[in-house]
Amino acid sequence: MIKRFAVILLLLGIGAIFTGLMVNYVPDKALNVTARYYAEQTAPDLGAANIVTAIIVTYRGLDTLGEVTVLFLTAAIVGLVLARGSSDEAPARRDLPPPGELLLTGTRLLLPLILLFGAYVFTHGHLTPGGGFQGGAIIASGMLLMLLSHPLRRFGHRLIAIVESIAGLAFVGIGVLGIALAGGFLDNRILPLGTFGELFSAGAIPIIYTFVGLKVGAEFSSMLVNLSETEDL
Amino acid sequence: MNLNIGMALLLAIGMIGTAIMATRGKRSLGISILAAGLASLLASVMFLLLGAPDVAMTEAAIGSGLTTFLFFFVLGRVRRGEND
Amino acid sequence: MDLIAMATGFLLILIGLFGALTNRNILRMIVAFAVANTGVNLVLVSVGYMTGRTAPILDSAVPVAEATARVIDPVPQALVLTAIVIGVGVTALMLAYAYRLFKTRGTLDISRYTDLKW
Amino acid sequence: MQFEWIMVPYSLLTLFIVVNYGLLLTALMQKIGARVGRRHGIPIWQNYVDLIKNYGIRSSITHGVMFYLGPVFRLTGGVGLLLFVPTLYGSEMFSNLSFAGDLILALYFIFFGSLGMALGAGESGHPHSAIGVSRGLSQVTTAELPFALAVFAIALQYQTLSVTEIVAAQQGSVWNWTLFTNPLAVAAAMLSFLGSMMRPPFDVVLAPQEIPIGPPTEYHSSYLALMQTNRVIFPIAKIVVYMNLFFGGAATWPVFFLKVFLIYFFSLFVGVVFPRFRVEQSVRWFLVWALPLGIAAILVV
Amino acid sequence: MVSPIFIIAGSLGGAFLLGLLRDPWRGASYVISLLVLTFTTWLAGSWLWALSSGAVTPVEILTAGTQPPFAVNLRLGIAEAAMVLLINLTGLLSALYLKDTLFKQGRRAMAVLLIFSMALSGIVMTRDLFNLFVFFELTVISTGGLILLSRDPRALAAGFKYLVASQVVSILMLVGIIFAYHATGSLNLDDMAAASAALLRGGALAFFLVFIAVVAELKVFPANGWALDIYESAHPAFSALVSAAAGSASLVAIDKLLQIGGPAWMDVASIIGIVSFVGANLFALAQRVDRRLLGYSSVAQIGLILFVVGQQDILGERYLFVAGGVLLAHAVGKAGLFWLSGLVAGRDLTAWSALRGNPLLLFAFASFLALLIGLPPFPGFYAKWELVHAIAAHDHLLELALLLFGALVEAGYLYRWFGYAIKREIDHEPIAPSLYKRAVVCVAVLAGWLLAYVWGELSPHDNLLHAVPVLFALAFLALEWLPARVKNALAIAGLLGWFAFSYPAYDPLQLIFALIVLAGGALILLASFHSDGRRLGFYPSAMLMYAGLAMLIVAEDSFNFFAAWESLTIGSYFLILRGRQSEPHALSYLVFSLGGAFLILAGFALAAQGNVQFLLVSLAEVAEPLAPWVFALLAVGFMTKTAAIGLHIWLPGAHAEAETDVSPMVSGILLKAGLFGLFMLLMTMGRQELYGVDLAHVMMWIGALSALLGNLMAAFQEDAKRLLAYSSIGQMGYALFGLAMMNHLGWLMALMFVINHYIYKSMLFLSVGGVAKRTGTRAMYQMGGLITLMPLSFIAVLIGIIAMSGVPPLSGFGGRWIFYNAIMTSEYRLPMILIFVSGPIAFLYLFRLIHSIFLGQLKDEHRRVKEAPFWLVLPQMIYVVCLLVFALAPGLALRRVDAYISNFLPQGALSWEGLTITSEFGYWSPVSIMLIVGVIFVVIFAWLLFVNRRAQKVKQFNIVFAAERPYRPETTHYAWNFYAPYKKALGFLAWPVFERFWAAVTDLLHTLAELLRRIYTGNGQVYAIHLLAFVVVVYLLKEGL
Repeated sequence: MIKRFAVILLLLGIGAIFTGLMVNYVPDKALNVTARYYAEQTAPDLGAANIVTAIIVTYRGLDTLGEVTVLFLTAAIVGLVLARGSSDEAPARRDLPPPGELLLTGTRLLLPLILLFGAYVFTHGHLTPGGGFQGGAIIASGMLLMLLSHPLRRFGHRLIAIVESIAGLAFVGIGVLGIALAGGFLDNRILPLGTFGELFSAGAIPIIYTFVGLKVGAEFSSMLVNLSETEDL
Repeated sequence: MNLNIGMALLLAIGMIGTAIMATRGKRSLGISILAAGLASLLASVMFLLLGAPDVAMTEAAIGSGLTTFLFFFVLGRVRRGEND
Repeated sequence: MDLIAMATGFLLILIGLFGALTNRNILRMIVAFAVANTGVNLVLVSVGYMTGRTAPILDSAVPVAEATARVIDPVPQALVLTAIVIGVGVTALMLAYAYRLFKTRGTLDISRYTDLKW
Repeated sequence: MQFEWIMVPYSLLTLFIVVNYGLLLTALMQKIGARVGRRHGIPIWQNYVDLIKNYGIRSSITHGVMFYLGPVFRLTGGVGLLLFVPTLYGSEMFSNLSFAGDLILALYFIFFGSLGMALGAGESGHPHSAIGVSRGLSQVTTAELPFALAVFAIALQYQTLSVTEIVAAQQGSVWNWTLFTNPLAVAAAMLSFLGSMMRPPFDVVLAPQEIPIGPPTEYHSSYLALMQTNRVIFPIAKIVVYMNLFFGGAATWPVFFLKVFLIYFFSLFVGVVFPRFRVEQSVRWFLVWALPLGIAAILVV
Repeated sequence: MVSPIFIIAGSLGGAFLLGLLRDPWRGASYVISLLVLTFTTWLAGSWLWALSSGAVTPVEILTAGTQPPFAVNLRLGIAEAAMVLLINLTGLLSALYLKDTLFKQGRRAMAVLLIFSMALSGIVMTRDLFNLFVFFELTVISTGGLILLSRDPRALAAGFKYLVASQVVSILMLVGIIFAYHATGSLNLDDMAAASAALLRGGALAFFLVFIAVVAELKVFPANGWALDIYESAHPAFSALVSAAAGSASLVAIDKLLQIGGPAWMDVASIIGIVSFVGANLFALAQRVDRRLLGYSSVAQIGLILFVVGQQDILGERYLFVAGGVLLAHAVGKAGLFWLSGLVAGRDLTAWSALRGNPLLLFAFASFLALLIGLPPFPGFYAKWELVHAIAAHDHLLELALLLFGALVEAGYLYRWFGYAIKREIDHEPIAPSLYKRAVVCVAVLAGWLLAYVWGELSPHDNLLHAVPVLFALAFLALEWLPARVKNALAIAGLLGWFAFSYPAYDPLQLIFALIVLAGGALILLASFHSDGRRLGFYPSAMLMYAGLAMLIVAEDSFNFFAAWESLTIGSYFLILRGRQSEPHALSYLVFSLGGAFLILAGFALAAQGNVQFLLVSLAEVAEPLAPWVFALLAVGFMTKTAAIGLHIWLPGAHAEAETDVSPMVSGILLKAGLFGLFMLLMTMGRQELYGVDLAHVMMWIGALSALLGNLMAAFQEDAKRLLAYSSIGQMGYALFGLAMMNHLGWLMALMFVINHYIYKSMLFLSVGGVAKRTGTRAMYQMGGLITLMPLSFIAVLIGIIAMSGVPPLSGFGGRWIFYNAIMTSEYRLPMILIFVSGPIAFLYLFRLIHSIFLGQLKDEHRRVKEAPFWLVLPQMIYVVCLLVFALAPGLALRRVDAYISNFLPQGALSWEGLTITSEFGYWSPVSIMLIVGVIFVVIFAWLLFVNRRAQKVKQFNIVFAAERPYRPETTHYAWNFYAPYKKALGFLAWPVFERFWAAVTDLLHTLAELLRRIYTGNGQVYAIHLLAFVVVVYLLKEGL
């Protein structure tokens, strides 16, 4: 009870800070320097239509690299956490009720579509809303579907790991190429910018986003697979 | 414009409601998780209203979708453990 | 509009924190943190919002030349994107921990994990 | 001043006079004490007899080197103290060897004999000796305090540490004596004097009547003789210091005899009136009564 | 040069590459990890080298080919390069250390480790606020993974608590970041700093949130429960990384933020830092678990560095030197200790006694502790010196006091731990045999000493590692394999050689002290020839002490003086610790000494007013309102060393429990360091008045009280060495009194005491030590009658006590004589009386000493005792000769000093004519006295021999004893509670008032620590609540300020 009271009191304090923030908040009337630069320069410099994507993949590419790394880390650690100790005892698998016919059929039908949609989302990230992360998540949801329909199936950890790693290496590698061929690490202008608004434009952005998508998809999948395979209690 | 604001208000009320539902300790965990996912989904609608389609997609796919599944995966394991 | 979103976001943060700090069930704590993270994302996006502008995507509706006057600040959106992904990473990690803790000790009550103290 | 050989016979002469006077004086004092207690007392020449007898005894044993040397230390202390201060003021003959040091030397040399004695007694291995030494040191160290303070008070008063100069400053009239110029210091010193004379009420160290106790327990024959010699020289040497410091010194032998007698008598007088103190009692007594006097003496100078 | 971006790209590439490998290929994975870490380490190292040699200028690393603030940029300056090197090197070493664990956990764990160090490097280099956040999150998550390396099942819960807390932190941080962006229109740190004025108007709250979040990442006290749990349960190699690398990275982040925040926030950082420093150190007092203790200590150290970071505005251009010194010392020391803890099996502090079997590891332990505490010659020492000077110059007195207090507490618990390691029983498993782990520890030791050298070079002072005496002492570490006798000969030769070498440069005062320290030290070392074997640890410690003393005497500026002071303190601590029962006493010695040293430091710092190279002679020019305080601080500091009453409680145990040849060193020689300091102080500063009270007068009182109570307590001791130890308190009281008289004779007397006390106390300690060695006890009542069995020791004690009691004709009388002449000119009479009172008490204990040991009844068990060993007796006999010579001709030493003192106090010099010494009040001719006494003695002795020539020695029990013959020595030896009646009358004066006082103080601190640390309930939610409370409290305080 004391704890609850203390928490309320403290959250009142934090709330006061937040209130202070809101009271002092005055919405900008015009874009600030940074935003204006992005608005004006993205198209001519990078050739990307989706400014957010340009920022994510190029201008703040380092953040994105970190972000991808976060997922990589999480996947690895989830693997570590769940692997800990479970390798000692042989998993005592239980018999689950078989999945319904509907689910099986649905999976068979939907899976290619989902994967395709995912790929679309991350390859068109520089043009339309969406990108590697969203696409990756969609691919992972396809994986999820498979997990639901074949709960007992062992998945290709190896494949997932290889996709994940190669995508990661490629991301880093493209970044490094930026140093060699263009203005710096993660510069997308190692490839021609192409025609604004087309699929193969904006330099390396689609490529990077593709790898990000693959990597994110692989990472989420690996997390899900790891979680699903730890039913041994 | 008023429509937008009205919708935003509705969404806000919905989010707060689901958030409280998610964090109240009395309901079952499954409902809490669902409520949290719902709040996230409502948030992604809000993002759309705020002119952030990228964020909206991400929130919907990752924040409300994948996260919820992750929760349920773990919940399932834990439940089964509790039953044992 | 932006203020509504911001206030909602702050409220979600507070509700989430309250839930995280008062529920002793570890899973509930994680759920509460997820709610709080949603709130944070709302706050972030609402800060970049400008009334009457459109999403920062250049297309036929928003040509390059008018971009400065027409689009919303893209930076917060980029940040939120990253934040969401990081948030889900942390959540997944916490979930894995929760599972593991449950497996070793058979309880999800955080107040039972006080072997280390003082 | 420098050493000259003529000082040697002069000093020996002083020593001779003091020894004889001391032998008679101590006997006299004992007799007076006995008479007060309605006893007969010893004959006046008894000390001579004892001394000669003890020197004459030949069968003697020893407990070791320090035991052997103890009486030597003791007597050296007594004789040294006597010789380091001028016996008669203004006399070339009886200034002895006082060139070598000053008041401080005298003050510290008092301990020389006690220390040697204590060491000798210690080696005898007799527990009563050790007890005696323990009591003696406890008491003496406290008893000497007021004296040291008084001495220092007058050293400050006269701004010198030379005994001769202190005596010189008291000449001219009786009223120049320290007794009158600084009565507090004298009072403190005289109380301290009581303690250092090993007479009642402060004679628990020797406890002469009841049991054979005290540092000299194991001493006998010629050792004892040496100590008896010291027992007549040392008090007088000490009284000489007192006399010089507080009572104007003595310019001639008659004055010397008179003053020494009176000062000695003072301790006897107190002794026959009061019962004996235990050590802790006397320690407290000195701290409570004598020490404040000494402190006051120093502060008012 | 290879672009620094490869530090990040390389690590990431390596981590992703690991994913490609098959799980069973662990060897290959491990090699890749090591290669990557080696590469990044090399890269950082090469940049550091290039930057520090001036070959290149700090680089900006742009990404995306776009200028900041539009793209994320990184920066690598010299500080960043050093930090990145530190991080990657620690990572590399930890990876080596973790070999077995990593092999077991597989490539995932290795990848996490790589990313961890990458993320930390990123935090250090990035110039973008949000990028900083991303790297922070990466560290959080990888921390969550690396915690799992531990085999401790509790680590899991600790990791979860950590994640809970970091969730709260990251929420606050994100909110802060976005509003900061809104306020400044940029995420670039430099832009934000440039716009800081605007930020502080609109975005102060935003900045507050970011700031507080980063501060929380630092795990500051008291919002750090989760961190402590991690330190306790995680794998030590990971804890090393967290403490050294992650802590450093977060500090760099704070530093970057403070560029935005400006001075107002620097103050906030300072306050948080100092609170953290003091609080965590205090809590650590009650800690028994090694790794948790190290955790508390890490928190404290990081608090200290945070404080330094907050003080950068007053440190100016020395900021990097100071912060770097403290930080690197902490990093190396703490990482080293964590690594070391992995070798020790038990988790209780006392389990570290297992290290005792391995001198190398023990040396490592000692080095790490010294690094942490900031003892010379390590970087922390130089850094703290400048830090203290800077804050003293800016009148931040409260901070100064807290800083020193915290450091003292820290030294207290760290050295208590060291004492356990040296002294506690080894009943645990032996240390782990892993060669890798040991190699890592050794690298850390090397790094520590390397840093010591570098910081010495960087400092404006002389490099302490260039000082010949110190090097000489350290050389003995390398010579430890030699037999003790050889080392002893070397040591003696070294002392004498150094004396001969420096002789021409000494002025008379220095000469006297140098004689005592160097020649006297060599003399005492003769006794050490007695020990055989190798005597590990003895010579480095002893020589360090002597080195400190030798350097103290010739120090010209305050820095060298203080460095020497610390060296001798530490050397003597190790020496004292060698005694069999000395663990608590050595600790109290160290705590008091360091406390004193810190007061000295504060005094110097106040006096110097920011001038770090402060000449000692300039003490005379310190201006008025400050001068008395400086004087008081220095005086109290020095008096701690001389064990003035009230500060004396360390001395009896320390001196009594030390080894036979160590007691004379610490008593005869070491105490003189304090007197030397006082001499120096009084010569330069003279009389000072504080609130109208003459401080010299106060010192006089303290001296007099020390003399009285020291002597009195000595009289009541049953333990011979304790008796001598208490007597030292009394003797030092006399010397202090003499100094405080501030007149010519007073000083001369103090010097006389310096010499005399050295001679007779060394001699007495040696003989008593010899006796104790032979009889196996130090309780005097268990001895007795040893005179015939140990005649030489007896003679030494006899001469010693005659000299010490001041009975003519030996040299002690000279001291007394000068003393009485001196007080004739002093106007203060009351303290004088105390000195009078204490004088005779010396007789009591001295007689007791000789009587109870050598006289009285010989005990049956000692009948076959032999004379003390030759090498113990030899120096005693030399001392006897010295005493006699000095008694006859005090002028030998004193005449020149007398003349020298006349330079300062011309009034009242003695005149030395022939064999007589004359003052304005009296005279003294030592030779005549000696001769006269000698002649009288010989005559009487001859007479006795003549009349008593046939005396024969009888048996022990041939005594007159109440009509029966005793037969048991025990009942016949009157020795126990020898002064019972005296004790009855005056014992109340010897009540252990000060012991009780200090015991109460330490008890209070411990109880407080024990009580308050219960806020760390172990509940993760409570920890998060602490964190929120911390945020709110800081917010309220900041608003209130």
